[in-house]
Amino acid sequence: MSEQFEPTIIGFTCNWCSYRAADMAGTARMKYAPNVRLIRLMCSGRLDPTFIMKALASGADGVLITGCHPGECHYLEQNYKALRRYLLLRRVLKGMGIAPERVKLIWASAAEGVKLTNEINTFVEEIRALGPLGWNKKLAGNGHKIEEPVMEEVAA
Amino acid sequence: MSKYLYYPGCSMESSGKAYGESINTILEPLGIHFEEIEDWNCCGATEYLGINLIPAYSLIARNLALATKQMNGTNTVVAPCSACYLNLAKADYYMQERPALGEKVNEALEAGGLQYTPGTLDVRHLIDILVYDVGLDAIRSKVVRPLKGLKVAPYMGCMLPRPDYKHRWTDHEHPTELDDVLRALGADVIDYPLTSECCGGHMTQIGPETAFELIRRLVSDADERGAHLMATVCPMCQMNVDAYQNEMNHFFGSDYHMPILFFTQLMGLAFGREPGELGIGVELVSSRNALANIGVEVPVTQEPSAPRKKDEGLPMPKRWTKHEGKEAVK
Amino acid sequence: MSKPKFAMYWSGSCGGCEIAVINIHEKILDVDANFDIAFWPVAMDAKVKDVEALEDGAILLTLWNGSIRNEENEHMAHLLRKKSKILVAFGSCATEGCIPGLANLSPMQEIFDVAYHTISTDNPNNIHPQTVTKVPEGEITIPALKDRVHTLAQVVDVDYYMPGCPPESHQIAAVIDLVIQVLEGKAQLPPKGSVIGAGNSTVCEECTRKRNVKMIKAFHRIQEIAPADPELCLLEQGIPCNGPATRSGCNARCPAVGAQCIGCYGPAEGVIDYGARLVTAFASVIDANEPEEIERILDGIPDPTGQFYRFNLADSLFRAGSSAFKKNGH
Amino acid sequence: MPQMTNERVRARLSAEEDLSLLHEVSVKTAGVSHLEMCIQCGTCGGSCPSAMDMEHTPRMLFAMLRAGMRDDVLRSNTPWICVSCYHCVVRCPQEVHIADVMYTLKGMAIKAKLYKDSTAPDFSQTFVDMVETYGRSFEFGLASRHYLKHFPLRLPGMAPMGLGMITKGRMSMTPKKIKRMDELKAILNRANTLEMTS
Amino acid sequence: MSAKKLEKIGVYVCHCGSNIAGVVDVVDVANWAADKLGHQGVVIARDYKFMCSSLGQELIEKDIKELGLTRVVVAACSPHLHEKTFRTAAKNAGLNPYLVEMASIREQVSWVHTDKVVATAKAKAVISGTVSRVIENAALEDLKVPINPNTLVVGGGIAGIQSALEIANAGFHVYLVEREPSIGGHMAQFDKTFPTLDCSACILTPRMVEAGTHPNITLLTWSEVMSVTGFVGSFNVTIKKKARFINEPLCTGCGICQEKCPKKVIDDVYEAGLGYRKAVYTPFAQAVPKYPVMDKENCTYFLKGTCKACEKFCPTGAIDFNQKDEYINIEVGNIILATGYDLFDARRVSNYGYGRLPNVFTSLEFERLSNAAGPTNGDIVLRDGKTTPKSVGIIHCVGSRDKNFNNYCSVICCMQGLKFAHLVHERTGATVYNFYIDMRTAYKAYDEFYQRVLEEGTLFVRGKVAEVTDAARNEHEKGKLIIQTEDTLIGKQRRIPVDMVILSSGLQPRYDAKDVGKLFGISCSMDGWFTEKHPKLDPVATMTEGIYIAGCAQGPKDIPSSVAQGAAASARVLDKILQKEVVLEPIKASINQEQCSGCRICNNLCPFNAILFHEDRMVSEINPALCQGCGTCVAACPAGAISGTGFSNEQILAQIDGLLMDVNLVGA
Repeated sequence: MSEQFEPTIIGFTCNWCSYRAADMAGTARMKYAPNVRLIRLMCSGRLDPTFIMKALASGADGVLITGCHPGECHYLEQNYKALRRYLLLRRVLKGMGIAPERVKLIWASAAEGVKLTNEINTFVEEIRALGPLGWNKKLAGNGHKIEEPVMEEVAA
Repeated sequence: MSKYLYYPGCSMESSGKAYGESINTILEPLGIHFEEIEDWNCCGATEYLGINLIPAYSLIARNLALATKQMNGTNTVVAPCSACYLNLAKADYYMQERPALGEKVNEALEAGGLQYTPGTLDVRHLIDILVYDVGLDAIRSKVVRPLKGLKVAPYMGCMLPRPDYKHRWTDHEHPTELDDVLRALGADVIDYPLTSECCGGHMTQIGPETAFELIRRLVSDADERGAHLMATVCPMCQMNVDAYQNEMNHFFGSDYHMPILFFTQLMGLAFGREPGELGIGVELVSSRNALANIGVEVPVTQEPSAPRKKDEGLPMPKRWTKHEGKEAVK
Repeated sequence: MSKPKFAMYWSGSCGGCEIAVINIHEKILDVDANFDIAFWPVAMDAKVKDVEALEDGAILLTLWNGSIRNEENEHMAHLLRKKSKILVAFGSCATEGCIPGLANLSPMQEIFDVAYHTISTDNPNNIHPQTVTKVPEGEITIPALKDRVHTLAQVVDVDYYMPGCPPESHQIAAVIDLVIQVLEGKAQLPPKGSVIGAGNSTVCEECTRKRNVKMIKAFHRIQEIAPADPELCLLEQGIPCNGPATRSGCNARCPAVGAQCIGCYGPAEGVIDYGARLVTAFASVIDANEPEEIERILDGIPDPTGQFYRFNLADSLFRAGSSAFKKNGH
Repeated sequence: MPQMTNERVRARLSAEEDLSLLHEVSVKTAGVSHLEMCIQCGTCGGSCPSAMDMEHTPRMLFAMLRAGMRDDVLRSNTPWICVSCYHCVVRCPQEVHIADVMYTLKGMAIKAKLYKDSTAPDFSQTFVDMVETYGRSFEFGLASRHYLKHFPLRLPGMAPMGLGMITKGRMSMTPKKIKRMDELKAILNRANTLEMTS
Repeated sequence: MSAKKLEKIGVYVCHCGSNIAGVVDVVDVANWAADKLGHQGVVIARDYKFMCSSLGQELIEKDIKELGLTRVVVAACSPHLHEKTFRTAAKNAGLNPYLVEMASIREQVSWVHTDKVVATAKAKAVISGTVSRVIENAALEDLKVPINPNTLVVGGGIAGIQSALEIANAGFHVYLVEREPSIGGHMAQFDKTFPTLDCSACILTPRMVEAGTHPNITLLTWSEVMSVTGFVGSFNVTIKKKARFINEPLCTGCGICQEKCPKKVIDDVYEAGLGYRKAVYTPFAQAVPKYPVMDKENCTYFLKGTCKACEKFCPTGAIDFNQKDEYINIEVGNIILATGYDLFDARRVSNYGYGRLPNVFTSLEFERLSNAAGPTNGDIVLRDGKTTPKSVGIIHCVGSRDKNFNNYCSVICCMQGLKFAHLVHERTGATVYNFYIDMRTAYKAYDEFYQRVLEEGTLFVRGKVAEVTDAARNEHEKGKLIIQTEDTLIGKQRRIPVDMVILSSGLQPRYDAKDVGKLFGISCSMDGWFTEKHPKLDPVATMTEGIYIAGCAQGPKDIPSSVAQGAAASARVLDKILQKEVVLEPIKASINQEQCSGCRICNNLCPFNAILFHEDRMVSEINPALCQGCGTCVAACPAGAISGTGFSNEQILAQIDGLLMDVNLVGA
């Protein structure tokens, strides 16, 4: 690993807007930080806080949630539910002593490849500034079950 | 008694004296108590803003900061002058819209041991609280001398209904608040499309030709529509239309005689006060004939003439004599 | 032939579970009738060495009550696991950490300070316990605390889980019946790892309160609403009731008497993180779309982490708050 | 033979556009100017009560800002003719804070000494001086000083009016002064050092 | 997670020519997958130039057949491109298509990153995640729903009429619902239509009659849709047929009732407030159907209990004061919404003086004014009803392209302005001014019309008008309306005195568009226009299967485009009808009835009303055909009783683990 801390970030994207924005960013060959690994959901409304906790507990340093702009949800209004859950989850994280800034919700339409890439780059820097979370290491060996397949390390 | 913080503004003590006097007569009957902001300073009118931003807004903000110290029970600041009203409201609004500005202004205020959080105060104009807090019915109920038969052109001026950061007025172009008040007083309010046009503002000072044209428009249209007089809510408007009307006439070779009074003076009249108590008569374009329409007798104030100390001849130069030269040679 | 052996052990917990077992009244006689009580410190005198002396798997059924707070707990857990055929995590502490688990939100030092050096503790000599203490007779040791509270399953393999703080007596009785029937060959044991002595839905299923679609405009603490509607779902009245996410089996005791469910029966079948279920459920039915408004409503839940993880923290995905890890690693 | 000003010479030699100008003005303006949003519809120029005396309509000025014509913009009399009636502001379909932009341009013109007629700047300055000495505006001092300098010829015509104001007690010849002038001075001094840059 | 038997997984890494291979070391990735993901069940990992090529697909099919793969992961482009391709391939080879997943290592890796090492590592992580996920995938069957061949068209304007006729002519039944007494919509109010200037009525009336008499069309005017349940293929719609107080079978449409009715009412719908109608009326002569309606609010009998003139004089006794509203229930397979637009209320722009200055007219008023069948029989006169204007100013963009009102272009105003200019010129010879910000005359023969109007001598002033006032500043302005604007092309303010001002008011969504959207389960844009499924490639479909939109309800547009959309929408409907059944993606949520505690948290989370609550059993259940698969309820269920196919908790949690595999290595 390089001197600089390279955060690992899980990104949850909406199938209709941000995932397509990511596609667009690709088609337009926009370059952005490689630290984010995307998971496609049908809608930000599908986002179960469990997923975010799971990601953070399993070694992610941050979680990026992206959905359609308010009023533009493919499913009419589900992104508002995502927003509500996000706001409450942040409070819980705070209570756990985890910087709420490690989880971020942004709106990006299918047309906003540029916005998405900028948001990703900004977020990566924000997380870099916060430093590693390494919850998986915190828990490792303390009876927490994480699959540990035998395999060599691949640089992140 | 509903209490408000009060920012009179500079003109209230000079050119707008009549405004101040008449306001004082209507407060009590309408159950309003004004608490003057202690050691308030000039709002900078439109001049300050044109020089330096931060000083301009700091100057205004000092008043807001001072006001916050006095807000027990109310956070409403009332300004009777449209320009003051706008500046105070504007500072409050922009300090919010542009945090950078807010911070700098507060940094400046600190130098005077002061500080203001935008949004703390609610800046409103006198007529706003009269219409929306006191209410037209309350006003109507105090009328003992309806202004029936007095044709009034309601002149709101420009800085009151615009830009209207907090959407207080019925309309930006043809606000009706003043019409409503005047109607409540029983006056015949004429349809005055120029109600929210500009009086020329400081142009009377820096570009008279421009100002005269604006004044002409106002006066001629009011005259055209048969108004006996104009009613205003702003000292600056009153000053321009009143004090410069002669010069304007001179400039255009016209001969308009359109008195302009503060709406509070008309309220005073309707509430039964006498012209004298309301500073009626100190206007330069006399409202005598206009008010005669409702049988109000305006005391005669002597027309302006050079005051003289002693009634004696003026000294003459010594007559010139040839000898002077010679003497000089000596 | 001799009766099968029964054991019950009390580790990090309040002891309520032991009382609950006694609470099954005469059923306790069936236990005695069907079992040879091998090890049950609360009920009868016994020494660890006796247990150590037993063959592995000699004990048929062990009910383990309590969390794994210190080295001794862990040691005993391994020992009893070795000696028992069936190990049951009995009660909330053993299954999910329960109240002791909340210690995982604070650093070790703080836990000690609160326990030994606060007003609530009479500690004139300011004694601070050490794992090893030198005395004339030599060294004496007390078990060291583990970095954080663990559930039983986090340190040893568990056969069955029986939730509840404490488990309801009727549920305990039922389980004992079941085991006896199994002994008599009249019934089958449920598959390993299943939850026994509880339902597989949530408290709402057993709750008799009226329910409608939920739209929450504000959260209140129960004492703020006086009196709460006795018929209507508490959550719909804005009282954060954990019932919707909490495993059934208690006959909705708390809601039945007008108190909100605090979640002692833990998560429902297949749920990975109990708190997450409440976060998502409560948030989903908030009736607002504007961030500011949502935040305002959320302010109604002063301590979300405590509200959602009162019993389940040690078994949550995070297991603990970050401060619990201050000591080991980063 | 027509006078060739240095700027005009410079303009011929280098036709470079100053694209930072628009941004600069936008930044120096109170509130959010929305200047870059102008669609050149002319609502402002159409609304302006004093447009007839302006060298450029506000709209043209904004176009010139875009073109980076710094000197021409700052030399224009337009901002000085603006009477701040806010008609353009409320009517602008793009919500440009036109009146405030005018204030900004005045300030910039004064600093760059690029206004033609010093009447307006002087008046503003005189006013500011008054306020900075008394904390209140002082109409008599203001008017007299101002008129003496700029409209000596108007004075006779004005005399009856001024006199009327005085005799009718509407213009006091002695200034009012606020109590804590030092406090205000301190604030203004600090403010002057903090002039808006970003 | 659980220790179930390993799946047999095939991993296929695509080079996409050099698109992927250029940045990601595909060979290394493939080897790594075969080696390091073996424990996950990966039995084969291949890399290939173009996986999507027929050869690439055959490769996969062959492995499925020969190695008996139970799961397939294709690491290539975005699933939005080729998911269907590879799932079909799997299907051909006898593997359930939903057991195939794609890992996007082109759009999300090779195209957006440059460092080969990093890119390769990320590709591995993405694949690892997809493999972990696909293990949890479940075999799914597409849902097939039969299509009811009947169609509901809401809105009887030109767009709705067009849709109805297209479908009816194809031999299928249509219910055409219109809330006004007659179909025809705004077009029926116009006189001429740009750019061809053919008479609106002449081209519209035949269509109206055809729709009114078509055997396959059930016309429901003076009616409104009250409720919609069901889903594509079988919607159940309740329609309120408002009481007309006319016994239709008896009514001959002779018009005597209107003639005799003593009550005159200002007609602010059809006549745009410029004319009168009676309390019992047909909005206009060519109305379809011919039956009048009685306006209860204004009818003297309903107000005072006396009069009944209409009843006395009706030759067929068709008047029925006791008639009640009627509720009709219909079953349809598809729905087309063509609910049109409202005109922007010009009074809001008070500086234009509409409502204060008599001779300021709105565009719709002018349409009536210039209409031969209008209140003035087509005479263009001032509000006094007699004076012909000598000069007319037409103001564009009233309420449009303005952040204070509607921040969009209303599309038709420029051409409408030109049309008005022509009509005024032709009928009065008056001087005509057009005030515009930008002339927008796109589309066939439009700019030519602009040329023509220029030729006719209309004066064009480029500038958004600042105000219209009656405050004259000099003699020649006296008694006129003065249009004050900046002529931006000369940079000077101008005051132009005219006799008449016409405001080209913009178009805006129907005041109740949002409610209608909710009723039919479709969404509106910020402005309030119905949102199409795709702005370019699917302009008449909506996010809700089986619901289509046409005409101005979707956004401002002129007659040709409205007609085109009407036809397009009906084409989409016919295609559905002819398929006889629709295939719905099996991405659905379902509730485990055992686990559901009936807490009702999920009940109002579904905008498609797919979740119903059984009061009797106290549990909630999801209607799979209504469910759109967003998964919001799945994420919300506190009891974890709701699961969602295609994106199950197991799949996503596994994917998270997979994605973080490298991070979780000991010592990492």
